[in-house]
Amino acid sequence: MLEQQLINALTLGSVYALFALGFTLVFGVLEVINLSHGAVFMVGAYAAMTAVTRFHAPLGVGILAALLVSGLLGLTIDALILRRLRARKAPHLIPMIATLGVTTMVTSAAQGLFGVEVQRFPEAMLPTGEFVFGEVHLRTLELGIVAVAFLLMALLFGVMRYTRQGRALRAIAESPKAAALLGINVEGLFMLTSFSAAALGGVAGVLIGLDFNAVTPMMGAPILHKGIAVVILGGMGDIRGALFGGLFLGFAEVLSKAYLSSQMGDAVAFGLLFLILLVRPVGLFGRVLERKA
Amino acid sequence: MNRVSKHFSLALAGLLAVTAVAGDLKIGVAEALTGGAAQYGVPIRNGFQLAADEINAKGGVNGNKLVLVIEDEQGKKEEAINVFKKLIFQDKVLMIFGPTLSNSMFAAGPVANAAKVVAFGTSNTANGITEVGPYVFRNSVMESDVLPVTVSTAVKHYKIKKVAVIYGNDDAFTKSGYDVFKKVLEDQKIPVTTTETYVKGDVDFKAQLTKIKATNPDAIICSGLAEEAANIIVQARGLGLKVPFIGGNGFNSPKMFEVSKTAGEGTFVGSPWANTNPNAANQHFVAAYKAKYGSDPNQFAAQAYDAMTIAAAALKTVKITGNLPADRQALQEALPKVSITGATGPFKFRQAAPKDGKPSGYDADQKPFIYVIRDGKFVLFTGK
Amino acid sequence: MAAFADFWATYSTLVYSVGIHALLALSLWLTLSCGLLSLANAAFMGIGAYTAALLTLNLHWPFPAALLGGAVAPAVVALIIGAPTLRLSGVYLAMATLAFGEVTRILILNLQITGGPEGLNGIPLLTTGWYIVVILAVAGYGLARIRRSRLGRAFEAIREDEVAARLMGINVESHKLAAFTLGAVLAGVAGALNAHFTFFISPREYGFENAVDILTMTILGGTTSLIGPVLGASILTLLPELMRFLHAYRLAVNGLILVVVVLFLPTGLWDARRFRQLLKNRRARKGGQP
Amino acid sequence: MSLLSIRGIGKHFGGLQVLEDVNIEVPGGAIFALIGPNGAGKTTVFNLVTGLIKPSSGSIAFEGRDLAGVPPHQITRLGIARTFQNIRIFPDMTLLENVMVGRHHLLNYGGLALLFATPAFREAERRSRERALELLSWVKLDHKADATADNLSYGEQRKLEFARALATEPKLLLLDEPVAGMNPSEKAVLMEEIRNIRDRGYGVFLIEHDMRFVMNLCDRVAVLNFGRIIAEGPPDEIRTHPDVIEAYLGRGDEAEVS
Repeated sequence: MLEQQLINALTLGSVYALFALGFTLVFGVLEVINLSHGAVFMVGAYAAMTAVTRFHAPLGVGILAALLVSGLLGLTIDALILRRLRARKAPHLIPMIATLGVTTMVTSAAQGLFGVEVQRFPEAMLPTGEFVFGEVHLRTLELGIVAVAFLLMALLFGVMRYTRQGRALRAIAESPKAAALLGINVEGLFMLTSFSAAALGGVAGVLIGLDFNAVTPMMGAPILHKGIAVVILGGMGDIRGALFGGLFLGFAEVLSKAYLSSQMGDAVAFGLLFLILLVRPVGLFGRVLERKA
Repeated sequence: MNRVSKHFSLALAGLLAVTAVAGDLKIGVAEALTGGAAQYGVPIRNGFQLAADEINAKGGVNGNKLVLVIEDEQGKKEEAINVFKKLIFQDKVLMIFGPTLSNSMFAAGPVANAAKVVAFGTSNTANGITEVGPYVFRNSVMESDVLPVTVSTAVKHYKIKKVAVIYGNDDAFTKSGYDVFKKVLEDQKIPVTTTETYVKGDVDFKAQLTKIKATNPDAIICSGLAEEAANIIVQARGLGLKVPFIGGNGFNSPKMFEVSKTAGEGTFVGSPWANTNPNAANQHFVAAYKAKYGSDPNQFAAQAYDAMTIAAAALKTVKITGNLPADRQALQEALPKVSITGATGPFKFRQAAPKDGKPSGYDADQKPFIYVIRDGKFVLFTGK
Repeated sequence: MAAFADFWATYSTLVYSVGIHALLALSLWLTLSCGLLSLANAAFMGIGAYTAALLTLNLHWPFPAALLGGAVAPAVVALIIGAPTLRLSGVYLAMATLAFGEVTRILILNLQITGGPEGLNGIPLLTTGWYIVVILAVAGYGLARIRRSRLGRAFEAIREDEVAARLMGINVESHKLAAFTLGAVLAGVAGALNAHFTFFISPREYGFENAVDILTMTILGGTTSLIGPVLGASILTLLPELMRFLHAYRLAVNGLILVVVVLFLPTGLWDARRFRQLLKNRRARKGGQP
Repeated sequence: MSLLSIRGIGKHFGGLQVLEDVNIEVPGGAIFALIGPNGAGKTTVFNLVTGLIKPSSGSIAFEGRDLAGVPPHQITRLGIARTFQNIRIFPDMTLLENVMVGRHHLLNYGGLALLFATPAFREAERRSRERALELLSWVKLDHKADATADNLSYGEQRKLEFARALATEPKLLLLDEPVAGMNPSEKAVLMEEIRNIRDRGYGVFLIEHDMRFVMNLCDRVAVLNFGRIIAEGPPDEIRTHPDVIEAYLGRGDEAEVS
């Protein structure tokens, strides 16, 4: 049983990490707790769904559609709302509330457009393969999610570390003002970040929608809560942290369900979050800044 | 009065005449049409609408048309109370259908009961709903009527020695289903290997199922809604867990097959309704619903459809006087006498046992059937 | 008079809800006035609601005593969790209180005495308009008094500069704990009142969404005075009722209004300072004319 | 006995040694200055005295009382007040409120008195307001008492911070670069005010870069360089102290010393 549970934890953790990636990227660069990330995630799933069911596109095109549609949504949110709030240096709380308003709007619009019932991808599109090692079962789709999560993480990490844009982004994360003085196009990179983070969220939406084959207007809410926990655990704005935090939460949740009680799954997740914050106020992998008074 | 305002009032009178002819029977419908519970509320509303349209097309009730006043209660208790009050005091309806969730009925039911207006739930299965008072009715079948026979039938058929249980523990509907299962298993002395839970919005059940698999049960009892149940079954099969499922009321939706396809083969479900139930009223309902809304109905829609038929049957025996309190009272007295055969088969009411000496409302008194899933369909179980 | 009776019969619950939400918004206003961004107030509301409901349901306590219970229980919890939690600042405090709220909700969900997901039903109808009016008035008066005292000045000083406040001789920790706990008391009373006119409570009413709702009301109304939170609560409670004709899209309008206010009225709808400024400008203009 | 004694204080942040074996005796009723190049650790001394950070070694005593483990707000209540190098007023509060915050611990009415606005409460608040206005008029800001502090000019903000610190009724006033950003006439006024404060019996302990200002004003001066005290004495002595000249010459700041 343990082997299977470890596999379960790995897949669940990858799902969390995948979602948390874009979320943490936005926090790291824009310093915004973007509560619309769950809605963006849902929009991605619907974009792919519409592409494959209405326009009979292949799944690959569906994922591309998700990437573009969510990315553009992220860009729009940034251009219409977040940029203005940045311009007037609104405190953290304000963009958080604004993105909450966006979530309500987008979710409600999705309910109006697509209805409230669960929608499914056509059966024929789903990869059905499965690996069986003794008692341990692993579906191709799950393997895909794990692979994609790690791949994207590696890609993002590489971009941040080895490209000019990545270095600029890290500079911005340190200090937007200093970055602007260094001649970095801060606004342009903010837009790039908003687009990429939302696109990542959209892709996560499709993959998770495919894995559990259920797409609903409300699908963003529960994962958003977990996403928040992951990002805090991993340290806000830290890309490796998203992976560690996601896996950590996945393992904590699965193992507590397996060896304690399934009633306690979420209680363990949030209880852990609470305790970790008390011990390490910036999350497990967050940078500790000793501020002088 | 000058001419303009005279014209205006004439026009207003004309408008009123169109919307509310004397003799119209105003029925309130309070269901969750937005928010998370809308996935149940919308099919329910459709069921009411379909039945009312059919009844009106045939000339209404004693020549009076049914007029539905439909309000969204968002699946929130305060909203349910607000909507109930609006329907009772402002729209002056004869009776109210809804609300969608048991929780909301616990909040809004007392309002209707105090105002002496019938609150007729079609999807509230929680224990104690009808203890609110004599004006609270429901035609949703109580799990306690269905599950004992479902479990004993499945146990006999599969020669089950021990079972594992999984249920949604943050939802009144699935939790009360679980409570009944638990009692039935105790009564029938069937050992439980492990009891697992999940919460609304969960999509990954593998941790629980892996644990269940390790305890090696002969069957899995699941109290969940079709959306989650289907994924639970698929994921169980994905983990190589091949034992049959026994489901509660929530399984009873064609949605089961959209995801689970053939994975749910052999699942036992006890219910008064299935889309494949061959009785004429049901086949008509299933076809008409599909024609009107373009999707298959579920049990929620079927019960709403029947509820409207029940109300119409009661109204047929009531002489509408135009005195609202008297008419509402008459309707309350007429409802318990109704006996019809609808999409869910033969139906009549049964008064719930009184609580603390106070009179209770009315539960459904229906004979459940046992269905088994075969070839991706609900098939009436006949012992083979 | 008959028209009023009809109106009251239909909308009394709505009016009650406005009062409850105003109380909740004020509870958060108090916490925010000390610079603490807390998402725990929904959980405190739940603790108050369950405590009071259990006291009237099982022990048949008189309502005022149950209300007191609904105030004391969250205060005790706030004191216990406050000491370690309030060391955190900004979003981290928000997240820790969010986690606390979720744990509380899950605990309520899994306890026997709380009725689990099926909640508590058959709670007697004990809340009357007078209770809400009086408690809201007392709360408003109390907060107004606090604002004009050393306590209120200390809260504001802490919000604006914690270190400077400390060096003004203010015990920052104990003041934060006081603001957090008093906020919990108000939220608990709001919960207790709410439970006794809705007949029913369940864990899902005290989750993340509700915490955010409370926050939204407060911020929308504005935190520069006591009027702001009350105004925000009233608008967000009444708006969905007024928007009924929009059907499926009415929540979308709700969201839109939120975004628009945040974008164009940074200090919320009610900003005493802005009004004073407007008044001054107008007076100056008038005075300038011969 | 000196008012404040700092004995053998050391402080390191991580591996970085900021202060090493610092000994300072600040007398009462005098103006004492701590000078030194940027980054010498002067503000760290203030942070240690006010309890914002804990020393790695050594001890600090105020009026003979050891301050180890005493939280900052208690230290204020014992009679040490401070201003900041980068002004820290409460921008959204009015000037009057800013100063009244300083009187926080001197108002000791209880919760009930507060709720019912008892005569005792009113009297305490009234006295506090009067004293605050008096302090504001002293720094010539009383005409703006009801304006919010964020409307003030830089110099006015410094003066407000000054009044606010005095509102705590300190025995020792710590001033962190009080004349930074001020023009010569403003400096002259402030110098006069600081002397006034001393003459009323307060001790003043200040950090400053402006040598002319320090040499003209102070009774005693200590010089901190690379975390160590290199000289201590009356201004005339310090002006000619070879180590001090070395320290400043080494940094090319000779103009300031002379």
